[in-house]
Amino acid sequence: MSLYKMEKLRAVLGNKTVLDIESLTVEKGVITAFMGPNGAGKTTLFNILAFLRRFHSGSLVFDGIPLLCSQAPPAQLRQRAVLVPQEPIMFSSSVEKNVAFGLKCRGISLAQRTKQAHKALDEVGMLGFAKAAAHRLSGGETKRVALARAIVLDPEVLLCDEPTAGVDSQNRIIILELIGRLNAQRGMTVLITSHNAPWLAGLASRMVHLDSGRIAEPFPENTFLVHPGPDGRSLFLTPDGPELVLEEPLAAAGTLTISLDPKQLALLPASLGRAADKNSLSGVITGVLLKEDRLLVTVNAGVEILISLSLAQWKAKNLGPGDIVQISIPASSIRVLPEKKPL
Amino acid sequence: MSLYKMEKLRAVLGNKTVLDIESLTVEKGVITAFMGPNGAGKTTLFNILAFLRRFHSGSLVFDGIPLLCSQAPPAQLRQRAVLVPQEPIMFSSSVEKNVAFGLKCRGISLAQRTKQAHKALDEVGMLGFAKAAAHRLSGGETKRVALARAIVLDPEVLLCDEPTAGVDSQNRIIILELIGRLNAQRGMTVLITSHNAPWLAGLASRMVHLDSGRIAEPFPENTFLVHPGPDGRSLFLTPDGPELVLEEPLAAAGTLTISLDPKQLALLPASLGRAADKNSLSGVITGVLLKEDRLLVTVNAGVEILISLSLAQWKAKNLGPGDIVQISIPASSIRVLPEKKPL
Amino acid sequence: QSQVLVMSTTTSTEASGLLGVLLPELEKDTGIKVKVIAKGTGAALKDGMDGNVDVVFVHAKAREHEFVEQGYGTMRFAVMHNDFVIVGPPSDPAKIAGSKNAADALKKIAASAAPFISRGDDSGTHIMELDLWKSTGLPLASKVTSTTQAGQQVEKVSITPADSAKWYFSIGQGMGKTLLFADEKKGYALTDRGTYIKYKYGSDAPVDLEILCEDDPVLHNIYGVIPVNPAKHPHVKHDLAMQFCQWLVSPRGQALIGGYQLVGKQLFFPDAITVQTP
Amino acid sequence: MGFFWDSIVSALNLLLAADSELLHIVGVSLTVSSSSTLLASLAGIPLGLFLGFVNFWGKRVVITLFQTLLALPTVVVGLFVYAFISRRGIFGPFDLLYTKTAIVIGQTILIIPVVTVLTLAAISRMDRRYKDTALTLGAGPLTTARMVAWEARFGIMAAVAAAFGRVIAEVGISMMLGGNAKGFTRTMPTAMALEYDKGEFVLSIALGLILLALALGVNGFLQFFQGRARQ
Amino acid sequence: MGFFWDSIVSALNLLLAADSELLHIVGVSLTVSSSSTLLASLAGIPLGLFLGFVNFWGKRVVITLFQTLLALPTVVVGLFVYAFISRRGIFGPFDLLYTKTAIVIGQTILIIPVVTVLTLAAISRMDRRYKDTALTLGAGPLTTARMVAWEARFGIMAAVAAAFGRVIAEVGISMMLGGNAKGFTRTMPTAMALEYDKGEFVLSIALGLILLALALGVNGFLQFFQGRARQ
Ligand SMILES: Nc1ncnc2c1ncn2[C@@H]1O[C@H](COP(=O)(O)OP(=O)(O)OP(=O)(O)O)[C@@H](O)[C@H]1O
Ligand SMILES: Nc1ncnc2c1ncn2[C@@H]1O[C@H](COP(=O)(O)OP(=O)(O)OP(=O)(O)O)[C@@H](O)[C@H]1O
Ligand SMILES: [Mg+2]
Ligand SMILES: [Mg+2]
Repeated sequence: MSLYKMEKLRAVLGNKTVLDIESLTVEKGVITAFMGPNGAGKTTLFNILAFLRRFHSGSLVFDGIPLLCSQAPPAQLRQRAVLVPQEPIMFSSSVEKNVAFGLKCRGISLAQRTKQAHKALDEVGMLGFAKAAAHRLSGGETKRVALARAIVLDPEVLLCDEPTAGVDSQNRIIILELIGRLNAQRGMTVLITSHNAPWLAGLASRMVHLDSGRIAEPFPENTFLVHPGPDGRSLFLTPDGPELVLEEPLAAAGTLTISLDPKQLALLPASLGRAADKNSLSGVITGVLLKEDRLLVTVNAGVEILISLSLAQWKAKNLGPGDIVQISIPASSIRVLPEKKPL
Repeated sequence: MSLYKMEKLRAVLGNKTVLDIESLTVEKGVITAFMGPNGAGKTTLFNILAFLRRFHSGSLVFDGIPLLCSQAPPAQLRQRAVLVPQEPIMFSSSVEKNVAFGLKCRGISLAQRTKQAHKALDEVGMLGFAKAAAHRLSGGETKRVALARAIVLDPEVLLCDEPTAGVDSQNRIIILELIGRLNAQRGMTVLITSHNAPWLAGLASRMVHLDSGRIAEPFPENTFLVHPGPDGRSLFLTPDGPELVLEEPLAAAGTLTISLDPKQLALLPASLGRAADKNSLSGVITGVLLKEDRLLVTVNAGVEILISLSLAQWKAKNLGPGDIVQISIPASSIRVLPEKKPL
Repeated sequence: QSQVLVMSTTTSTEASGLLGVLLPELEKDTGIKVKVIAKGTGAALKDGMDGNVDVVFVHAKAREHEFVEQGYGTMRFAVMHNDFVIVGPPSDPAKIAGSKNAADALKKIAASAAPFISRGDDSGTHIMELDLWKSTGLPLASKVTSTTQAGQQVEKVSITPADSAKWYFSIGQGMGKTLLFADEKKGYALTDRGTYIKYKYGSDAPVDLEILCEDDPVLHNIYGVIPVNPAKHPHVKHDLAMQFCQWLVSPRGQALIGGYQLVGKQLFFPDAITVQTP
Repeated sequence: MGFFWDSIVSALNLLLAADSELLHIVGVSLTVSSSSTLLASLAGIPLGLFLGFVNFWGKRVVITLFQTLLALPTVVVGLFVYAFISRRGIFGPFDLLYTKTAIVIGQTILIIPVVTVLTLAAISRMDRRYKDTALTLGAGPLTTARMVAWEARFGIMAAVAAAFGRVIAEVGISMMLGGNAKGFTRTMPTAMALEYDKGEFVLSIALGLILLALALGVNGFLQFFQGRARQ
Repeated sequence: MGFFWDSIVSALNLLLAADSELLHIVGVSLTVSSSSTLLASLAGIPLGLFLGFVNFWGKRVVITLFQTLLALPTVVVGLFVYAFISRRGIFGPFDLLYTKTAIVIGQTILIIPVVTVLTLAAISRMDRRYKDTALTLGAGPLTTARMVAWEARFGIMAAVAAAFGRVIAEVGISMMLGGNAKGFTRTMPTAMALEYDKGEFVLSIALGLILLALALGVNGFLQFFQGRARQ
C-alpha cells in the first residue's frame, strides 16, 4: 500500500528549483532508501515529507490525505511522521529531557516518559548520558540521541536523514540493526538517506536515486576524477598514473569525471597483454565479491577498478586474489559524466 | 620531524575529563589519522591542536614552541594550522567570499584571492556555486566548501575533522585524492578524523586510536551487537539468528557488544561440519580481499563475518566466492566489549 | 551670534505666550535675539549664578534681591506683575466663594479638609502659598532633609499644614498640571491668573474650576529681570542684557506687556516705575 | 567635582536616615515599574513570538509599526491614557487618574513595543532547527514557541531588562498620569525632576544614585540567577 | 475621542503649512538624535563586542553595571553633563550648555548602555562556530569581531533602533542641556512637553503624531534595506 504519493512535486528555494519529482510513491511498512549526490534535494524532500516545509507546486498525498501546496502543512500529520534531521540540534536541557520531549507533547506522564526515554537511549547506546547536557554532546552522540528522540515516539513513519554520518562504526551497526528491527517488528515505514550505498543496499527494500532534484538512474560505479592530457584525447587517472585514450577529443579542458562500465572491462592474465599498451592497465586482484549472480573483482592498478564478470567467466579464468592481471579498457566503456551545475 | 608533541595533555569540559593523553607525537609532512568512537575526544583534540581551545594541564609543543595551558592559545600560530570543523558553518555571504575570507585576512588582493578561491572551489567540485549564498548550501556542499576555504590558504597543517561525513561517494573520492595530493605534492601535514576505517587506512601513514580521551588500542573488527539468551551463556547474533555459546556465563543482562577475533575463526567446507553445531555457522563466501600478506574472507552467515587466513591456508582450502562454508567459532575468540560510559 | 542673548526665565512667561509677543518686537527694535531657557524659578536663578545665561527673568522678589546682593546680578528691574487667585470646584465645599482674604480662605479649606493642591516645587507660587499658610496661624508641619553641599551639612525644610496627609496634595509640578490635578480631584489651588485663564478659556478641555478668592493685596506676583554680573562671569553679554532690560522697562516694552491679552483678558500689569539699584 | 562627592554623601545620609518619605518613594517606584515591566512582558513576549512565528499578510508592516512605536513619546502616551481615564473619559468613573495604576497603564503601553521588538529580534536569530525539531516531535504551536523562547531566554531577558530600565527611570508618564503627588504617586525619577526644578541639584543626584543602587541590586540578583541557570 | 481626531487634523495642517518653525524643530530632532545614536553606536557596539569576546577578571560585574545603567535617569545624566559643561565646569569655556552639542553629549551617554547591553545580548547568542571559523582562517580579533557582528546584524540593528527610539522621544536631557530654546535647541519632544505645559493638548499630540510619522519613515527606510540585505 502506498503511503506517500507525489506527482509533479516541485520545491523552489531562493530562486532555484531544488526538487522536481515527476512521480514517486513510497510504500507503507517498507524501508525506502534515498540516494544521490550532495545537493540532490534529499533533505529538502524529507522536510516536505515530514510536513515541515511547503512545496511549490504539484501534488502530495499522504495516506489518502491530499496536501495543498498553497497551505502550510497540516500540524496533526506531524504526529504521524517524525524526522531525524541531517544535522540535529538539541534543546539546552538534559539528554533525557530531550528524548522525553515528544512524549510530553503527547501527554505521557513523567514516570512513563522517563522510562521510555531511558529505553530508547539504551537502544542507541546513550543511556549513560541520560543526565548530561544535550547541547554539549559530540557530533556522533548528538546524532544518536536525535534518533532516540524520534524512535521513542514509535511513529508510523520515521524519516532518517543520514542517521549514521558521524556515528562510529560500532554504533553504526547498532543503529542500522535498530532501524531494521523497527521496520521488521513494528512495521514502521522508514525513509532513509545516506551516502553509504553498501549498507543502504543491505537495509532498504527499495532504493530511490535523486539527482539535481529529479528521480534519476543510480550513479555509475567506477567513477574517477581524471586530468585530460594536452591533446584532449588522453586522460590520466592520477597525475603520473595510467593513461586512457578516448575515441573523440574532448571539448572542455580541466579536471573532469568519467565512469568506466564494469561490464565492458576485460580481465586478462598478465602474461597475455603488455602493460605498455594504450588503454590497458596492469594491477593486482585485491578482492572478489559475490553480488547476486555476478562477481565483482577489484583490481588495484594505482586506483581501484571494479570489473563485473559472470560466475562462469570468472571460473574459466582461474584467477585469484594476489594475482597480477591486465585490464583492457575499450574506449566505448569510458563515459564522461556531465559536470554538476546548480539548476 | 615532530610537529606536535603532547605530554600528559588533559582537557576538561564542564566537569568531565574529555582528553587525557599520556604522550603523543604528530610528525611533520605526514598524514595522521585519528580514529575512535563517538565522544572519544577527537574534536576536542583538534580544537586544541588548531589553537582554538585551551587545554587544562600537561604540555603541548608545536614546532618547538611550547604552549602554556594557563594562557589563551597564541593567535599567530593559527596562521599556520587551519581546521576544517566537523560541522562547518558558513558566513552569510557568497560561497566565493567565504573561501576568499582567509586570504583577505592575509592581505591578498581582491583579484588574486578571487582567482585562488575559484581554483580551490574547483578542486572540491563546487565552482558552480561560487556566487550562491553559502549559508543556504546542503550539508555535503557545506562540508566541501569548508574544505576549500581551508586549503586555499595552503597552510602548514591541515586539520580535517570528518571531512567526508555527509559528502557523496563521488566527491568523497575527490576529496580523499585531494588531501593525499596536498600531502604528497606540497608536504602539507594533515591530521584527519573519520569513522570510515577502510579509506583512512589507505590515506594515512599513521593511525592513532582514541577512546574515552585516551590513546587506545584500535577497536577490534567483527563487532556485533548480540542478545544474550535466558541462561546468560548463549548469545544470539540476530533475534532469530545463529546462537553462540560462551565459556562463562555473563554477569549482566541486556544487549551487548562482542567481537570475534578474525584470526581465531576456522573456515571449513560445508561438507565437513554440521550447521546445527553449537558455535558453528554456515554461510556463503561473498568476498575475498588481499590485505598485506593475509587474506580476509567475508562470509555471509546472516551477518557478515570476517575471517583472516594466510595466503597459504587459503590456497590449501581451494575455496572461492559463492561456495558454501562452515565457520567454527571457538569460545575463546569471543570477547565481550565493555560498555561505554562517560568518564 | 553676538546679538544672541541667553535668558533663563520661569515657565509662566513662556507658557503664557507673553514672550512670543515681546521677543519678535525686541528683535525688530534692537536686533537682539533671545535664546529662552524656561524652567522653575529656583533653577532659573541657579543658571544665573552659574553664569550659564546672560539675564534672568523670574518672579520671586526676595530671592531676586538676594541674588543681586550676593553679587550674581548687577541690578534688578521690576517689570510687571500679575496676581494670584484661589480657585476651586463650583460646588465649593469649603464655602470660600467671594472671599477677599486669602488666609481666611485657606483656613476654611483646611477646616473642611477638602482637597488642596500645592505646587510643592519651591516656585514663586509655592513660596507665596507657604507665606499664606503661615499667616493663617494654623499649625504647620515641617520636615527637614539634610544634604551635603561643599562638604557642609545643609538642611532643607519643607513645610505643609499639619495633619494634612489626607487632603493636601503636594505635586511638585507646574501651574497647569496643578490646575488639572485640582480639576480631577475637585480641589482648591492657588494659581496665577494667567495660567488659570489659559486653562479655563483657552483650552480644548477647559478645567471645571472657578475663581473663589481674589483681590487680596497680598496676592500680587511681581516679575523682575536681572542681568548677570560680569564681575562674576566675565563672558556674559552684560551690555546686551542691559539693553534688553532697558527695552523691557521702556514705554515701548511696558505698552506691549500691558497690551497683551489672552482670550480677551489682560494678564500682566506693567510695573516699571522705579528702577532699583543695590 | 565636589558636587558629586556631595551627592554621594547626601545619598548615604538619606539612606542612613531611612527617611520614611524616601522609603515610600522607593516603594512606589519599585511597585510601579515592576508591575508595568511584568504586564508589558506578558503582552510583549507573546507578541514578539507571534510576529516571529506566524506568517500573515502585512507582517512586515506590523513589525515596522512596532519598531516605530519604540519612538513613542511619553507625552503622547500620557495624553492618550489621560483622555481615557480622566473624569471626562470613558473610564473616568474608575477614578484612575493620579494613581499608581494610571502610571502602570501608561508605562506598560510605553514599553510593550520595546519588549516586542527585542523579543522578536532575539528569536529571529535563533537557529531554525529548534522550531523544526519541536514541530516534528509533535509539539503544538504554543509548545514550539515556548521551546524557542527558552533557547532565546538570554535575549528575552535583555529585552525585559531594557524595558525595566526604561520605566524605572521614566519621568514623563509618571508625572502626567501619576501627578507626582507626595506620599501617593511620587516616584524616584519624578522626585528627582522636582528637586532639579527647585535647583536642589545635590539632592536630585543623590536620589539618582539611590535609584541606580536599586537597579544594581535588581540586576545583580538577576545576574546571579542567570549565572546559575547558565551552568 | 474627538480629541485625537482634532490632533490628526492639526498634524496634517501643520505639515501642509510646512511651517518653518516646525521644520526647524524637526531638523533639530533628527540631527540631534541621529548624531547621538551614531555616536552611541560607535561606542556601544564595540563595547558590546568587547564584553562578548574578551574574558577578563570582573567581567560579570562590568556587565551587571552596564545593565544597571539601562536605568540611568535622564536627570542624573543631565546634571552630570551640566556639571562639566556649565560655565563653572571644566568645559565651561567651550560654551556648550544650551546647544545641540550638549543634547548630543547627554543623549549619547544615556543610550550607550542600551546599545552595549543589547549588542552583547545579540552576539552572546551567536553560534560559537562563527568565531572559531574566523579565528582558524587567520582573522585577527578585530576581523573576528566584525564577522560575528555581521552575523548578528539584525540583533545589533534592533539595539540601534531601540536606542534611536529612546532619544528621538527623549525630553529630560533635551530640556536640561538644550534648554528648549525656540529656534535653537527645541526638539519635537521638548516642543510637545511645552505645548502640554501650556495646555495645548491637541497641538502637543499633533506634534507627537508627526514625530511618530517621522520615526515610521526612518524605520520603513531601514526595513526596506534590511529586506534587501536579507535576500
Ligand atoms: N534557501 C535556499 N536557497 C537557494 N538554494 C538552496 C536553499 N536551500 C537549499 N538550497 C540548495 O538546494 C539544493 C538541495 O539541497 P538539499 O539540502 O535538499 O540537498 P541534499 O540532497 O540533502 O544534499 P546533501 O547530501 O549535501 O545533504 C542544494 O544545492 C542547496 O544548495
Ligand atoms: N562543554 C562540555 N561539557 C561536558 N562534556 C562535554 C562538553 N563538550 C563536549 N563534551 C563531551 O566530551 C566528549 C568528547 O567530545 P568530542 O566532540 O571531542 O568527541 P569526538 O571524538 O569528536 O566524537 P564524535 O565522533 O561524535 O565527533 C563527549 O563525550 C562530549 O559529550
Ligand atoms: Mg541533505
Ligand atoms: Mg567529533
